[in-house]
Amino acid sequence: MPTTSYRQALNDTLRAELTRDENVFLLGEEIGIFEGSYKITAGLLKEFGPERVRDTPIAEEGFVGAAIGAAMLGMRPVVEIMTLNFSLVAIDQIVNHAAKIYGMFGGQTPVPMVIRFPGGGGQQLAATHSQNLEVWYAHVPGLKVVAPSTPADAKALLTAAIRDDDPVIFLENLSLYNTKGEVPDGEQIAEIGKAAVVKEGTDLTVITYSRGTVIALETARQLEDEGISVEVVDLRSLRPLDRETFCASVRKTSRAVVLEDDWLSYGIGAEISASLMEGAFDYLDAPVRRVAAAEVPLPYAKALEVAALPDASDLVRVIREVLDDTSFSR
Amino acid sequence: MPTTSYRQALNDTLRAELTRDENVFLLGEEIGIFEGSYKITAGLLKEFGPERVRDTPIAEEGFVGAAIGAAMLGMRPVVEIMTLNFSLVAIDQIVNHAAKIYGMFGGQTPVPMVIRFPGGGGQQLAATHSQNLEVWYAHVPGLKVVAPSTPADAKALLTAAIRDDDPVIFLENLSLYNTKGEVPDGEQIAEIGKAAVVKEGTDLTVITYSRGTVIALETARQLEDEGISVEVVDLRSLRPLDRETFCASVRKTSRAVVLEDDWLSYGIGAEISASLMEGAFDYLDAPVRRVAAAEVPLPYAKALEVAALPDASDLVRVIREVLDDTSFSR
Amino acid sequence: MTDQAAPVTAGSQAAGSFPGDEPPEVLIGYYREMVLIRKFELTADQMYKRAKIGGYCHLNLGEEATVVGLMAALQEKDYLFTNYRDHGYALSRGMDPGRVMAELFGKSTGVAKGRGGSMHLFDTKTRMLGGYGIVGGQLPPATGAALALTLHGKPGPDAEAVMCQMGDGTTNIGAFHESLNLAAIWNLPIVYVIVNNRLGMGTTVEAASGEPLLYKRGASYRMPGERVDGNDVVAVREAAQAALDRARVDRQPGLLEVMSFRLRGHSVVDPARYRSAADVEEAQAADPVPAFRAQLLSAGVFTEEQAVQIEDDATEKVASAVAFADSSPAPTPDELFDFAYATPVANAPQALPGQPAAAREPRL
Amino acid sequence: MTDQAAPVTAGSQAAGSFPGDEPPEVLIGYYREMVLIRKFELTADQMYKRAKIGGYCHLNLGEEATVVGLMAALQEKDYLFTNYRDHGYALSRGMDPGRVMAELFGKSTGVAKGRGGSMHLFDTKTRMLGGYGIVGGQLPPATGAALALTLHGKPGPDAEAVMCQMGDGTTNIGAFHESLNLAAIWNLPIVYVIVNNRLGMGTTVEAASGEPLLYKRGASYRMPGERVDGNDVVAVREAAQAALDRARVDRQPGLLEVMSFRLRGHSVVDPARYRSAADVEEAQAADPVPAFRAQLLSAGVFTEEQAVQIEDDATEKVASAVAFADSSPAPTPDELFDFAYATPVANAPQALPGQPAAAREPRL
Ligand SMILES: Cc1ncc(C[n+]2csc(CCOP(=O)(O)OP(=O)(O)O)c2C)c(N)n1
Ligand SMILES: Cc1ncc(C[n+]2csc(CCOP(=O)(O)OP(=O)(O)O)c2C)c(N)n1
Ligand SMILES: [Mg+2]
Ligand SMILES: [Mg+2]
Repeated sequence: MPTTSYRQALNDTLRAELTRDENVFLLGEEIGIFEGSYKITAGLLKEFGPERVRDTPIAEEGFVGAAIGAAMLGMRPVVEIMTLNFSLVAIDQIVNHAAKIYGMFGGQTPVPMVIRFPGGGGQQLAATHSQNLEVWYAHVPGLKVVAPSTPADAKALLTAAIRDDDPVIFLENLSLYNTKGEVPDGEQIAEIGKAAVVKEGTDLTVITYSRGTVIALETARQLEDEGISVEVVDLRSLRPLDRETFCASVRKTSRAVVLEDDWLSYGIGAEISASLMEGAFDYLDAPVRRVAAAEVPLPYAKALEVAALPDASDLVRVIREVLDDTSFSR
Repeated sequence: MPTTSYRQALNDTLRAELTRDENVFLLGEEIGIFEGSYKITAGLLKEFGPERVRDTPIAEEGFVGAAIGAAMLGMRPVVEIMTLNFSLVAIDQIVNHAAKIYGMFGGQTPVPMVIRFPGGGGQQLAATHSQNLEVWYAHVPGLKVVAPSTPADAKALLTAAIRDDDPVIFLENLSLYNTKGEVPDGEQIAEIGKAAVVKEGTDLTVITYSRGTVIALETARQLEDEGISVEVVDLRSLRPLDRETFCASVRKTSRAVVLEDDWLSYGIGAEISASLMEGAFDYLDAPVRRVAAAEVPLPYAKALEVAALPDASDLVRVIREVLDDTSFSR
Repeated sequence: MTDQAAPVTAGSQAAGSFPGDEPPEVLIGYYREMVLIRKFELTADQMYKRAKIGGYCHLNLGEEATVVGLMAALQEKDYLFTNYRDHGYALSRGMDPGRVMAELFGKSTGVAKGRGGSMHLFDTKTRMLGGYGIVGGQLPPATGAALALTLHGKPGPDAEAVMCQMGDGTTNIGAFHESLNLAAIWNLPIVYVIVNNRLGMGTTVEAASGEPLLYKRGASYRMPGERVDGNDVVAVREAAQAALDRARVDRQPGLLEVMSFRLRGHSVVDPARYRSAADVEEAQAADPVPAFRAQLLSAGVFTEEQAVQIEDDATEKVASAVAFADSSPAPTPDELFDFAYATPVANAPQALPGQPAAAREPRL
Repeated sequence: MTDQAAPVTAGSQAAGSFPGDEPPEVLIGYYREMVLIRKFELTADQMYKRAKIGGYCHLNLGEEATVVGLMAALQEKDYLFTNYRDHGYALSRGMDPGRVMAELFGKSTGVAKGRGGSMHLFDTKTRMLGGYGIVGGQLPPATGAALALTLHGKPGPDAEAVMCQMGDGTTNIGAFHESLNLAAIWNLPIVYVIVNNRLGMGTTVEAASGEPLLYKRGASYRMPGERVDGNDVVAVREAAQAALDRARVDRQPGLLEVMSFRLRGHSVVDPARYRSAADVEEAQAADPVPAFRAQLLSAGVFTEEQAVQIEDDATEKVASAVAFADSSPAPTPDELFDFAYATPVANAPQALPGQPAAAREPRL
């Protein structure tokens, strides 16, 4: 299978969908002449012209809302917001409009649109440019929220998102853009709402998504050498949330750790832990643990940023604590 | 002790703080001539004049941000947003500015301000006007989030919020405004960050806040007659979250139910359950259960609205299920 | 209130224009619609008091000429977006009064199946794409609908266009600015209509807007702005039609300010104590329904008898709308998740309050 | 680029005004500041490449006359809010270059203790209340600061005022509209300054703004708008001072558009391939630093030797700024929660990654 980067997989998929369906169009700040803040749309303006790869002014509320209206008339807009952080100025359109229009008006008009943006810290972008607020969107009925961790999933989930008739929040991650992986040729359409066991294991389950999956897989491989068998569940979809997949995994392993880049309190991990409480309580040998970010506005200074964000060493430490706690022996 | 309504307690407290400190001022839509959408500011314009009770245009982002700037220069603005739902157009100012300015600039300038708004459904206001998104704010470091359930707490928490040097989200509830309760005379300052055991019990703990506390107390009294002793914890502060109080309660009762008006997935209850997983795992006789809203844009039609929102009968049913599950006998 | 009382400075018709060269059936049709709206709204007010209607309920009382004039300017193929003060638009746009009343009653036969209520009337057939309750919320989607039109079709006299209605208070929110700017730079076929009824809830235009001549705010986008007398149904239609034509043919978006009055409080529960007696009197003196009636009578367009007939017809129509709404079924709880998603997906939440999200599988 | 190339249509000084009647020491002072900014920015660029600076880093290269002219108009007691392109403002406002560089290096001695970085320079002493990274984000707080001034003090020539800087692209976002409107209806002592460097990131003003003569957008709020040549430091100062005076004395908020150029990419990592050779050439030809130098030389304000001395001084200052930043300590992880809250409260979160939120108490 050809190997490509997460960035390229996104670019290829946008190109394929623009080619396939003339109702698909892109809009966002600097996606045309500038080729995108993170170059996801490189080359597309030249190929498809300014009507289908539309540069917008700095007016997220306006252009996200415009995408909603275009979707109501049958178009399939794919909006880029430069980073999740800037979606806050558009959130009324996303949550009070895109997420509501289908249900609130009695199912008369779907809103087939995708809103893409990267989240994530770790680039020293400081407090207002490093947030992981996807849990906000994951909380909202009417939205679908997906978060691919590999180039292959980036392709298959973006294709699914574009062909879905509901508004889909498509969460990318700054630190994944340059990661590489195998991507199958030809049309690939993921099933939204399904998690995946991306590595099987027997001793403990790590549940995570996006950048966390990459860290978890590395960690799992490393622990494998020590005779610790870690199963990794990649959520892939934050709404709907595939509880059955991770509950089944934990019913098997009896131990669970959640890894996320988000702040600890009220983060994604809270819902995972609460769901395991409901779906795997009788199987748990130890409390589910959460590895998440320290609850501060993320500082610019590198040492502080590193201290605040979870990394592989935090995950390993917590896995060991859970294993020790349950008298695990190889 | 004098008895007063939740609405009147808020009105009295605003008056007292305006009188006490000339840096306190109010701003928001229709709080002056109109006396507030829900009449919380009735009479205050007449008493304090248009500079201190300032009507704004419909421009939540603008006036919330203006309050931030005024706070940076030493004023203590108390902003009213008509309902939580309209805070979405101002959320960038709240989360990317109010919550960041103290920490991101290295502690140079505090932002002493309060943002008051009611949340809550149940008034047939339909999908965009009935939301309980306080979990979003509760997730954000730099903010404090309080949610009084009684007139006395409304007074003591609002006083504390106004005198606090950080931005405080002050969550009211449409269905509480007319509720009455005893309110002590004289200055009352609550401790932000502290939950309260508002009813003691031995068999099961209900953890809740705002409107949920009223329902939980009613339910607890009702079950008392049947010989079921329910302890009720009113969170009062959603950020910081007083985990020790509710974990201690559950370590005693061994059973817990969370009640909230919020949507189930990624709601407040998720964090409570996850915290109990961490803090009371070894004491739990059954999984923590959550009673929360159905995950749909809240419909206007009464029968659907009632079906979607949790009520006392849902709470009673779930309490009984948990008790049965653990072979409870009186 | 200088700026709001200012004479109509623009618009295709002079203020007070006499509709003498209009075919009588057209004028009578307008009167019929105005009266229908008037009766519908008065009845909605009663029904609210009888608790048949819940939530928020905002009426078009006093705005009938504005509503009918605007709707007369639209062609069937055009799209309409409005704010929550939307009953009159729905009726004048051609929705069945029974289905509109049923929506207010929260019934399954309502135009939004009872899910939206008063603020959220919506009907794909008549191309009224909502009724929106967030102030300014309708502007970006309306702008996007106009964008879709440019991607679907060509400009010209037969092209489709979008009308986006809003209140005066709405011109102060960010979405107004962003939307008009997008329409301008993208040359979108859209007309933004400000129904200036002088008040937000209780806040006057002067208190809220740095430039209280609201039509002038088009200048920030090089967008032509006009003001027209909203109590003159034909003037409103003409001004709106001219703006819509520029939108269709030249892809020139426009801003139209229609000077109107709100006869009652902001919503049915607002006694409007903040209004001075003089302001109330001014609004009542300008009431477009009796004024238009008198105008048509004195011009001989219809007789007193015919007028009464029209009014009785309207009363009748509204009564049967109420009867229809009353006898319609309400949605039942098993339908709660019916419109959760347009494309079904795995693991979509279906839990009712108290049901766990994840199924417990007790260890054996 | 007609609109952007248009002659300066307003401003207190005609375009190209010769600063002949200014005291030489004032002019030399401006040159000194401009050169300091120039050297600082070139060094910041290098330091970024050496990975001493991380994150985003936006330079004022090409905007030196604009920055210095604006800062010269401010009095010590005034407040300043800017966007993330803020190094020059911080320096010209009087912050120590060492502490500014230390902030860029993420050191504890930085003006924001290393927490904010390049985009978030802040200093209560010099009353520069940030450096903000969200486009338009600084406008509402700046407006509120001006509101506070009206609650604290009286208007008059000695009153404090607020200057709020932004880029051209920022005029299209909702916060711009809402803020200017508030300032207008509340008569706030604030001057909004648009630094029009012709580009957002790669988007031109014409592509982004329905009215590309941005100063005209004040009209929506009856706010006087002016345009001035940003390469003329004295003209900038005069225009800003006049606007500030109206703000102080008449509580008349103002909008000032300063025509400038960005010599490099949007940020240090942007090669700006989207810019045409002609555009780049135009920007370079307008470079205010050599132009002002030549002007001062030919007017005999200083000699070549003095000029070189000033430039060497600046080089020296920047070098010691780097040395200071380099040798300063970085904040350590134990300080992570230091500025979590201004008022300490119970149960404030303190968990590091992997630490549980609630303490486990195992059952005995
Ligand atoms: C963003 C937002 N803020 C506040 C409100 C509450 N609100 C509803 S209607 C209204 C007044 C609107 O006035 P105007 O635009 O003039 O419309 P009118 O009611 O006069 O038709 C307000 C403040 C809201 N719905 N949305
Ligand atoms: C709300 C928001 N949207 C997008 C961005 C990304 N962004 C940063 S700077 C910029 C361009 C701003 O251009 P302009 O206002 O002209 O300022 P300049 O950089 O030219 O000084 C953009 C789009 C942002 N920071 N905030
Ligand atoms: Mg109005
Ligand atoms: Mg610019």
